Amino acid sequence: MSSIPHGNVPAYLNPDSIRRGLSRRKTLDQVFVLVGLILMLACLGILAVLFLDLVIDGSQRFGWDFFTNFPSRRAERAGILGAWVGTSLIMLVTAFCAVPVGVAAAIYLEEYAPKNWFTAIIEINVTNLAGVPSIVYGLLALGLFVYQFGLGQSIAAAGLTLALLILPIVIVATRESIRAVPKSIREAAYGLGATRWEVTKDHVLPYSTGGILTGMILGLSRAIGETAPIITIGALSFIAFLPSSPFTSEFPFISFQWLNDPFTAMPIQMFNWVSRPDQAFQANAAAAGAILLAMTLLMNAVAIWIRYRFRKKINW
Amino acid sequence: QSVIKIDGSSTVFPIAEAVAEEFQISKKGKVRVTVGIAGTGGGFKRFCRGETDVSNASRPILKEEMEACAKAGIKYMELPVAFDALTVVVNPKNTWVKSLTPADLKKMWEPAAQGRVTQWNQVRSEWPAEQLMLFGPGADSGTFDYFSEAVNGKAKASRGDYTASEDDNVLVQGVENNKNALGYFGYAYYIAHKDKMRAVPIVNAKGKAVMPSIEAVNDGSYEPLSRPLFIYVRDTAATRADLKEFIEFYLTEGAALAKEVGYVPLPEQAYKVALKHFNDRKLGTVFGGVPEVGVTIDNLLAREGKL
Amino acid sequence: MAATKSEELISRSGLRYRKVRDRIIETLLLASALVAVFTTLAIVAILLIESAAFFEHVSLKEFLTDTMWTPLFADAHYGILPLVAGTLTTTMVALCVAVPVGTAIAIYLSEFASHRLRETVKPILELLGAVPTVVYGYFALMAVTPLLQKIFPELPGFNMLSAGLVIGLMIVPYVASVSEDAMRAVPRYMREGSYAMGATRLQTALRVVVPGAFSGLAAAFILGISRAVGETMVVAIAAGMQPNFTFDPTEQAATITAYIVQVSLGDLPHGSIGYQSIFAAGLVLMLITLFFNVIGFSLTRRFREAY
Amino acid sequence: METTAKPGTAKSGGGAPIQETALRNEEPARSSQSSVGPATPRVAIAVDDTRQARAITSVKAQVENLNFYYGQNRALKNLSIPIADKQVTALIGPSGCGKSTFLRCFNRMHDLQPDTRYEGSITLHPDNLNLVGSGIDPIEVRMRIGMVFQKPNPFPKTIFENVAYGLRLRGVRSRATLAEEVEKALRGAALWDEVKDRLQDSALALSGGQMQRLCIARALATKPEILLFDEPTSALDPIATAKIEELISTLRDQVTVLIVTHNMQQAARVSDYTAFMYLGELIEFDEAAKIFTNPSKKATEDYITGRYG
Amino acid sequence: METTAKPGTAKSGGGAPIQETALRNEEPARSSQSSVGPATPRVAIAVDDTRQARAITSVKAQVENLNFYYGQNRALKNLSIPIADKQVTALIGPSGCGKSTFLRCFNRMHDLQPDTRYEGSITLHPDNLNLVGSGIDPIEVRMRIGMVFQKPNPFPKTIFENVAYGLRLRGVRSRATLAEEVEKALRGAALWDEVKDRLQDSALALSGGQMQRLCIARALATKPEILLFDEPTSALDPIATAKIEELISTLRDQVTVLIVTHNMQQAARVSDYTAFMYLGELIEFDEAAKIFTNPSKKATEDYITGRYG
Ligand SMILES: Nc1ncnc2c1ncn2[C@@H]1O[C@H](COP(=O)(O)OP(=O)(O)OP(=O)(O)O)[C@@H](O)[C@H]1O
Ligand SMILES: Nc1ncnc2c1ncn2[C@@H]1O[C@H](COP(=O)(O)OP(=O)(O)OP(=O)(O)O)[C@@H](O)[C@H]1O
Ligand SMILES: [Mg+2]
Ligand SMILES: [Mg+2]
Ligand SMILES: O=P([O-])([O-])[O-]
Repeated sequence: MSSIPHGNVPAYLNPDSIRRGLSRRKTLDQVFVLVGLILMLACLGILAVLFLDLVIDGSQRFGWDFFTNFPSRRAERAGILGAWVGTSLIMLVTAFCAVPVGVAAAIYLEEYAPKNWFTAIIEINVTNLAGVPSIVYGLLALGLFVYQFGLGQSIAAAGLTLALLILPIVIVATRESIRAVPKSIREAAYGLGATRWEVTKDHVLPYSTGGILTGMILGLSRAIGETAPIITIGALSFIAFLPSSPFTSEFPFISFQWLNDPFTAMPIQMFNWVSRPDQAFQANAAAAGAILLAMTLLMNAVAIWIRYRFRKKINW
Repeated sequence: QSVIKIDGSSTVFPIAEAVAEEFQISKKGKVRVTVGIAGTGGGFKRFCRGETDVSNASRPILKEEMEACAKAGIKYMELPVAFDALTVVVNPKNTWVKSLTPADLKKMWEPAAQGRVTQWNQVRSEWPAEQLMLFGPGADSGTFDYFSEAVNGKAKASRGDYTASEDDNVLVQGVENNKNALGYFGYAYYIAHKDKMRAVPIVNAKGKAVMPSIEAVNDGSYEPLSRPLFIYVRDTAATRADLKEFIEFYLTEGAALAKEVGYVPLPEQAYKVALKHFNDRKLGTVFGGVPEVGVTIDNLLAREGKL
Repeated sequence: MAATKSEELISRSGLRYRKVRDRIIETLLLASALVAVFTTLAIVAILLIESAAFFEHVSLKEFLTDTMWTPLFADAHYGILPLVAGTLTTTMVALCVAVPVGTAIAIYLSEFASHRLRETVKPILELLGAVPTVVYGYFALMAVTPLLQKIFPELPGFNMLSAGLVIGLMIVPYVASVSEDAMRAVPRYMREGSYAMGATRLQTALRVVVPGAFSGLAAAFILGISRAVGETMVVAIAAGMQPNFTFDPTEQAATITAYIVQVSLGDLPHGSIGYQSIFAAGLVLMLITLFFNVIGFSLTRRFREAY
Repeated sequence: METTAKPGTAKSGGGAPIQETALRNEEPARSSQSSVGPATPRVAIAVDDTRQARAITSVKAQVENLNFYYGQNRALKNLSIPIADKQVTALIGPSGCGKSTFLRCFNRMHDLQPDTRYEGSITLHPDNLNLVGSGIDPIEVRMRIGMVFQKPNPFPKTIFENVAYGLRLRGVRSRATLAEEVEKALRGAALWDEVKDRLQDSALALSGGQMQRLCIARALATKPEILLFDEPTSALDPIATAKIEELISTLRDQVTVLIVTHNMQQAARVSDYTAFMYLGELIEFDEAAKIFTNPSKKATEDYITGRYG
Repeated sequence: METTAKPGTAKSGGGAPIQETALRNEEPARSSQSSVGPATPRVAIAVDDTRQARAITSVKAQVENLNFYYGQNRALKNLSIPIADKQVTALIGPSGCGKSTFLRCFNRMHDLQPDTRYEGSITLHPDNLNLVGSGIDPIEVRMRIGMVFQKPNPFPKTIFENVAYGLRLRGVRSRATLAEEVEKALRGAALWDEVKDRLQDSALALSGGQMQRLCIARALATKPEILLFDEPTSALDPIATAKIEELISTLRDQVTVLIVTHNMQQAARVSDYTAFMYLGELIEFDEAAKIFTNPSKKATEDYITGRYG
């Protein structure tokens, strides 16, 4: 038998027919590349169109006044001062609650948890929480925070709700970055006689800061756009003032009164304006949407950048 | 720093929003006011739990709401702030509806129509066999209460299979975007969009089809869908300087602002009486807690005078 | 000598202190981990308690078989089917977009794109999933619906089609990213086996990688379903809020989530059937998503274990 | 088909001269125009194997001045090696010396990775195709040259479909042809008797050694001209290893074999010719018997006797 | 500190007898109550190294009847080995035979993995501490026994902080003490001259061989009684390997060394005693010179001569 097929060999081994079949297969390849590329570009294109659409629709509103004005019945006078201050404060509460708890939970699951049914339950729990629709968190907040804890429609209630909402995101991201710290590093530290906590605090946490920060920012960028759970706790109203200042002139100079204050937030304000039929308000909605989208994109970009930086810095 | 909390009727919301906005501007942000749109019923529920200071209402307080307030020890003053023409609207592309009688409306909206009356020609056979798309306020709404009382004879008795929203803007959009739509809401919302939709003349008791308008309300010919709008103020208002100021501002500037946002202001006399009642702390309602249809401005003034 | 020195360095009390500290910290960490459990328990408890009250009024049979959902109206019906139908219809529309587009993009990124392109495009694509849903709602109502109306002039202003399409767009990056992970998990040596036989990229992708990643792809689709089912603002803004027992995407309808938001816009008192009804609806929503999540996650686990 | 060299020339070369021959033919053009004739240039390879005397044979592929780059990193340095037709050539050397890199040049596997570059030539005889030439389609190359990997990598399909895969890629649809060729390939890989009753079972249910033989059958089914093995037994137990080694010995009759192994004993057992590489360079190439008994370079000896690696 | 055995007894034992000694002392209780005295039981270990004559020395740790389980899987089977003080003991054997598993028992690394279990004892002299005893705190064990891993694993911190880490854990705060001890440790690991000007640079900037020496310095800084090496050179190039081997030879004066290696030549070069393991069992333990020139078991010989593995 011959190693180079010629003459009486089956067609599928005949170099010419192989070449012919090959060129057809390669054409198919190219067709798919085109399809994939087009679909991908279409998706990215839509994102661009979405953003441009908002920017163009809202263009006549962009200006300093838009940021420093309260909402108003007159579209051209209406601004987002209350909304962005409210959103910032809510994010503060959310970050303050979700990040320590989420990071701690992740550390527990990765570094401490024994492998038993109990921790298995915690794990399944976290995975499932990540898939619970946000409106259900709204129901939880309505039943628990608003009525049971009597927090009412306050910044605290909204912040806590969103904190619970992003808790699984923070936990999952933190776990992933903790897991990326190689076992060999832990072994080195344990080998020198470190306790679990020492290994965690001296090594695992410092080396996974990038991932943790990324998870935190991604979580917050999710929270910043959440509308449904905040509507559920009843936050849709006309609010033309700022929450109390956290700083006071008298001792102890800090006040937590703002936690109990009513608030409005960016997505709520946008929803409010979208549903106003007066066309003038559509411009406000678009402008608010563009700003909200820009905030989200910015946060994501920062997260991506941090991830990239840390990956470059520590290359295992 | 205290907060004046207002909630309730979405019909009254535009006035309340305007007053709150102007008041806060005049106070340079020293007083804080929130205005919600839970609907008249929703507003009273919160009001009687003591959560709000002022409740907007597009109908007078009802018996069960009075009881709830009494139970919680909440006393209130009833202050009329404007008149409204509850407006029935259709899409401009709707060419067939020239006017509607209360009977037509009843056919469309009565509970028995639920799941059955789904086409225009089921209301009047000469109308096309097109789907009937209904948009109206939700069950917490005073407008809903009033409309079902006026049309179906019993408050809250309405079909449920329509697009119901406490947010009247959703209704406006619904009517704007659907050729076969019919909806109803406060006159202000219609005025703001009158080029996008068409108000339907309503045949009154005298058999005359009347378009909603300020004049028709004033002369009492737009019935049975004219109605007074109120605010209910908690009695503690008199002891709170900021709230007191707010109400005084409301009753002095309210007429102009109500007009600006599309409502029919009351005669000047009415605001004076209301202010006097407020300063005298006249508690309670002039309506007995039973739904009432067809109260005219004169009628209202007469009642207020007696309080 | 070494021994002595090392003895000196080990301070027993120091070690005891370090160990106690370790214990205390472990307890704190465990407490944090338990927050997740308590959240789940609280969600389940709240939903069950309020739903239990709801089912005291409404029989399970009515809930599951009635085809009308009008819990707030005179002729109250408590059939969840219209809401479920709305939910499933928007989800189906979304999947029709997300599955083919997501999978094609995933195949493209994992098998065809250069490393550089993949690393650049993936995060950008993920931005698509990070856009606030209220922005998407605006987009559906203000951009997609008018566009669709140019094609289907009969399309109502609120419709499930445009809401579903936009949700589909929203979950494309999610489906693509989970699918891509699954395809990446197919080991390189498997691909090399195919390339070494003279296969093209497309042949390798379709004949070796996709079958190898099958459970992962299934997981991506199912998790996509669960996302679409739980999506709220897009449907609330663009699909209308009227419970409508139909599977026709060109009609307006309410989903479970839209109903909850709609009711939340008003104010329902604690203890009323309306208040309970949103929790009953929430329970159904939770069960549906839980069902899909459990299947999805077990499939994900399977593809993680397979290699 | 091949022009077999006369036995008389057998002893004329020896280890070191061969390499020199290769080195002298630095420009591929000159080499193919050389006196020996372009189709199958004979080189003086004397086989003096203790296990089995082998006739001098023709060259299946001629590697000349091959350089390979991963980005900036030159992983192969000026390699020139003749690959004897229907013989087993083994590549040995310490980890990272470039054995796998070299092997993968033959079926252009590196083309799957961006930023890699070939220099020099691998001329496949008899049709004088430069495997690493830029005008050559890597897929076509791979259709003529089979490969078996370190870790058995059957597809998650049935046993039958695994073996039939290559034929299906080539457009064979006929059930009968497929069945026939699959059986032939499985017999060729000494696996037929073990799996003939379970062709429709998943290939993943086989043992490691069976999987590896399945991968060999899969490669054989498309009748490759050269079969590349990259440490084919390093993931297997001693018994499976012995079977594969035996199989490789029998394959010699059908196909040219190139095998990478880290096990010197294995190289000595299965190969006719052995190349020792270090840091990307070819240190020594000769008959296996010579390399393992009397290497001419000190480095080779050090490595073979375990002084490093 | 330790009682050194008289030179006279040197030749009395030999390879096989040692193992028997170990096997006889099966019950730890009996062993420590035996006539030799509990603190440092002398065993008859004769060192007859060709490279360097070594005095008989005391036992630093006595492994007795050690079994180890990963869940249900018994990875170590009844091992009994004496570890000579201030000597190098090498563990060899084919992949998966349990070398690493055995090594990691000494510093209780297995405690980090759930569902593992020790049986038997490893008695550390002179204070008779059973390293794998259930009452013993693994952290305390690890503070006395250092380890160097296969892959150099410096912390992504400065060179200085890497070496100082163990001392900081032990509560040393004084800058002066730290600087002094770090220098000592780096000198001990033959790294001082190469890094003394860049102590504040990241340890990740070092070469592989330097990293591994840094890891050794890190372990030395805390003055361990035993130093464990798990294939310390398998990721390194020949030159770095030679340096580490040299270093291990010099460490002999300060610390007891236990080293796992897959390279028989390395074991022969660096160790005083060698244990050959297979499938979790100890096949043979003897002086290195004996094992590599004249093993008493066939299996050992087969393995050493490359017949398998
Ligand atoms: N994909 C790659 N990208 C960049 N460099 C590579 C790549 N693969 C291998 N190298 C480098 O090329 C050199 C040769 O590697 P190769 O895998 O060919 O060695 P090998 O002899 O097969 O070793 P082993 O016995 O460990 O398999 C090494 O220095 C390696 O680091
Ligand atoms: N973490 C683990 N869990 C379960 N089994 C393990 C674990 N680590 C090793 N084993 C098993 O224990 C046995 C001994 O493994 P070990 O790693 O000690 O071998 P080794 O001699 O060090 O091999 P190598 O030379 O490859 O490092 C093997 O059968 C292995 O499969
Ligand atoms: Mg290799
Ligand atoms: Mg090991
Ligand atoms: O919002 P309402 O005015 O209809 O109660």
